Amino acid sequence: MRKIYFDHAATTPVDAGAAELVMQYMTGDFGNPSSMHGFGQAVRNALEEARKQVVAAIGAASVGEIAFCSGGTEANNMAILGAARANKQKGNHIITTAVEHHSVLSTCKYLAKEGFEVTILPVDHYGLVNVEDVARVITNQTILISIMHANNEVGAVMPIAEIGQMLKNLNRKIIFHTDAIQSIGKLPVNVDQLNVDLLTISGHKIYGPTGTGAMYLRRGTWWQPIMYGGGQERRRRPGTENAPAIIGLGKALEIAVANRVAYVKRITKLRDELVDKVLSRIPHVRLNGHPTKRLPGHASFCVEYIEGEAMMLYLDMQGIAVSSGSACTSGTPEPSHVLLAMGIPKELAYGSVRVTLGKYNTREEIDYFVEALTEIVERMRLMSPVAGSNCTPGACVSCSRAENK
Amino acid sequence: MRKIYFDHAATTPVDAGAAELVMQYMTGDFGNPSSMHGFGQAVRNALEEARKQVVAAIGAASVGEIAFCSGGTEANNMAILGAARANKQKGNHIITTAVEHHSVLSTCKYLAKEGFEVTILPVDHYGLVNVEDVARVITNQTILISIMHANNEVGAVMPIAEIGQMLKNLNRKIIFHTDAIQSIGKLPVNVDQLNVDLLTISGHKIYGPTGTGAMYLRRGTWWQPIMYGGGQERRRRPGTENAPAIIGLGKALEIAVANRVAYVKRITKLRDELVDKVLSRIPHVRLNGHPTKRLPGHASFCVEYIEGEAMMLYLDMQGIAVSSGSACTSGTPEPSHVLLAMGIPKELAYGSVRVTLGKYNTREEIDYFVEALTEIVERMRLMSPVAGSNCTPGACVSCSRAENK
Amino acid sequence: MYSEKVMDHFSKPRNVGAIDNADAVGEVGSPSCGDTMKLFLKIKDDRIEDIKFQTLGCGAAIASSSMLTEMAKGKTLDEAIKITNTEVAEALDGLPPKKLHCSNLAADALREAIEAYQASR
Amino acid sequence: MYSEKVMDHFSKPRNVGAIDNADAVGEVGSPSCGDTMKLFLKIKDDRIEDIKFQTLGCGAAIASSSMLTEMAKGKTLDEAIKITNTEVAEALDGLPPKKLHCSNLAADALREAIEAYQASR
Ligand SMILES: Cc1ncc(COP(=O)(O)O)c(C=O)c1O
Ligand SMILES: Cc1ncc(COP(=O)(O)O)c(C=O)c1O
Repeated sequence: MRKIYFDHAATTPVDAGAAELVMQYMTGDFGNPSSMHGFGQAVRNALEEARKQVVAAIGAASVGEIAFCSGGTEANNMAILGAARANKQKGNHIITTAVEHHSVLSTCKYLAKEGFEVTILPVDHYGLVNVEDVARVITNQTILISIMHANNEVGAVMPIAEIGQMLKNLNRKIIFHTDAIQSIGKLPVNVDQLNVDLLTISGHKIYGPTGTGAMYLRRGTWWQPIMYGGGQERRRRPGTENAPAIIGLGKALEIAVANRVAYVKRITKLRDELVDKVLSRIPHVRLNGHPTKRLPGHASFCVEYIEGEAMMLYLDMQGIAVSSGSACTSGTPEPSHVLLAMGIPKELAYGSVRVTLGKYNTREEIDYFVEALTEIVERMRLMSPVAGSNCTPGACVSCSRAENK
Repeated sequence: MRKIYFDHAATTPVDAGAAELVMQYMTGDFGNPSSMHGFGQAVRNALEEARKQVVAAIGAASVGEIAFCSGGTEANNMAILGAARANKQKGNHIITTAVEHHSVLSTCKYLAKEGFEVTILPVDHYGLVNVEDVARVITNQTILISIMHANNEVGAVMPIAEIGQMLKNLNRKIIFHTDAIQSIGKLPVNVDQLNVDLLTISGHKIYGPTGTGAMYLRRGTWWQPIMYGGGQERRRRPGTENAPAIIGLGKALEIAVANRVAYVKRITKLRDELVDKVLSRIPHVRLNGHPTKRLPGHASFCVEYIEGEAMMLYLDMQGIAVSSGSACTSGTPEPSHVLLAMGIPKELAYGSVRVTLGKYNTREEIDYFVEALTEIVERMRLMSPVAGSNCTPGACVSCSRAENK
Repeated sequence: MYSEKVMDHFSKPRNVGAIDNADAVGEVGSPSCGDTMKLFLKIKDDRIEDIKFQTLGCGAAIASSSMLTEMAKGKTLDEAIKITNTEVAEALDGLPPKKLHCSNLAADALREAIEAYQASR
Repeated sequence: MYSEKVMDHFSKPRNVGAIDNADAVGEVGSPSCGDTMKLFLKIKDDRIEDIKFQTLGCGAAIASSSMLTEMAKGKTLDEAIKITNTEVAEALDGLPPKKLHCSNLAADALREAIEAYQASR
């Protein structure tokens, strides 16, 4: 059967060049980078090259600002727990948004148990946070603000540079973190232009190895680690560095940034075609997120009168991989917290489908997908007790099975 | 130049079969195991196979007791921070030993800042902790005991089963953790025979990929996570699972356990030859650790009148990779905390060298090493202002540069 | 994550559709809670002669509906009303734990339909 | 982690050994703190005619000792006493930060030797 991968926001295949490096450093050129002998030092050198590649990719000032870790989730935990705990004598207020990834949102909520006050900002119906809203909720207790650069579920691109500028103008130090896990390699990401103190990335979203992440920590920012052990990563992240994978991450990042403009052009064009075709062919479908302030290659729809997981599985049976909600939340009966935060009614949110394009997708795959989706939606609506009934989404009776799920 | 790797306690090359699996799941068979489509589910299935391999390797009761994470250090942090914090209403006392890996010792010391009482037990001159010592320091506040199965620096094998049995006889619940990172694949490791509630392993010490670890958590043990995010690993460890590497870990573990007896026999014989030759050829060398209660393939020496790092580098120049102290601590001017805890004087501890054999080492390499070491030690002693002087190690004047390093 | 049986019923659901002039109709759920299910029954001599379903829901919900219709068809009302959601799940070789409670509602719909039918007589 | 210069001096240390009947001797450190260094000087007309070292220490300590002896040889005592540990490290193209303070002691030993020599005259 034909196989089409349209779920690049969930994960990407590792670039061949990067994968070869991983292989090389797992087997022939193995070694512990903390070892002082030749085996170890060769790995150390390659690892430090990767650090330089990260510095170059995000415009950091020096290699001392980069700490590698095991992924985006750990990087976000490090950034938020580490900055909050290290600065708790200065204040206890943290600001984030309702559409953050769980690795940010749950971490902030956990900090509430440690005595922090957490303000979770709403977003507009595009999924965007408002700069003035951020400014308005800042108090003299505010120590940390964490707002994602681009949203994984609806692709909304947040006004990070504007928020960073606003914070700079305040003339007092509030640590600003952005989760750039979805944006890096697709949008320009520069820590000075964005005016952030903490920035996090993940390998497996940019054709690098899973199990790799990096945290940028602006020099001079108070911060403390979340794990304890050896002195690796300048005492910021203990444990034998995952050198093979990190070296692969460096390579993947370098490739991603070097080819970004051409890549973006290609997948934006394909995405726009896909969106046009879906919206024109299939009735009762809405595009989620902002029409222009969105990630290239990213499309999220709500298809009325049907349920997203089933739609996703029917597509899968035809070899097409998309996601319903995000990979991390699928499997839970609740619809995406992002769509709900955007004000999309539950019954519509249940019918969401996310299509995220990547390097190897073709126009022909888009056509195949639109064909398949059209047929599936038709079939599902025939099966649906709601479609065509007088139950307009958004105006339904309240739920008889309530919230006990 | 000839290359000889004698530092398998620091890290091991990834087994070819395991490395191929990593490659396969990084590229062709990639996918996010949380994705419900075919790409994701194929990875999910392979990942769950790896979990079964861990269950089988350590005799766990079910897959629900295994959480994968990014390495030994994270596994130890999860075990200790997670158990301590989750049980702090029951008591605040933690017991560990002076010779634990930093990922245990620093974590316990950090917990002291969170209000826990930490007892750090001494060891005897073999590096072994005494069962009665453990029993004696238990109070009605004791909630957690963390003692390593085998020591990385001197190979000492701790009486874990005996301690476990003693705890069982107490008839009250004290959580017992063992760091089995060095022992798995070399000693029998069975959670029921050892009577432990928490057990941690790391991939890169057993010919598996770096950046992988696993925590065994006995069912019914109170515990909480140390990071927040998606619901992966049954809510024990958020973040996209490093599936390619974990699948490699499962394979490596399976191979290690299946071939353990033959492997141990081989490297024990080689190690014994090496020890005999070193001790008979080179004067003023002592073997650290217990003569029999030690890891197979593991030898640690203190060479009098010379400094270990320099010795290690001279060996490296002849293509031989060994370690002085452990990889994690080398680079700091302090001698190994393990050797010091064993009562070895500082000036002797500075001259330590660790040789850890592995799968591909040969008798011929042993001979080459002994030749090289003999020549290097002679040369270094000629350069040493202490050798031959009347300054007997252990009876030296106190240090003029004191402890300000 | 789904058994082969579930995938079989999901991909080729049996007895999909509505029955005009059905003798009994049962409905559970509501669009704002995810899964909604509607059952249509043709009843003759207290026996289910024909049965059809419409479902808005996930794979588990669709497969449960389909399986339920197969289990109920031909049964007397007294037999059919005893079918439980658990039996439907078992007939499907099990459902993922998360799906057991939220998507496995077909037996409820059937009971509702039968009770309404019996009450109306 | 070490520069090529360091590795060169470490692998082929210059002026290793003791000088019998040395005119001056300087010693720093003690075995229980890791690095110990002993310098032997042959002095003629306030000029260092010959210099040798013995060092128990890490790569940085051995390379610093070796480099120092090269820098000092032939210098007058007044010139030689001005050599600093920093200059030794610079001549080696730098040392790792951790090693700067604990292993780079050769200039101290030289100063000690010269001061003792000058004091004894
Ligand atoms: C915006 C965002 N943040 C964080 C993460 C978590 O990253 P990782 O999967 O590497 O833990 C993801 C992906 O799952 C993401 O899309
Ligand atoms: C006994 C012991 N515990 C913990 C660790 C840490 O494991 P990792 O390097 O996977 O973080 C090591 C190795 O460095 C070890 O030898």
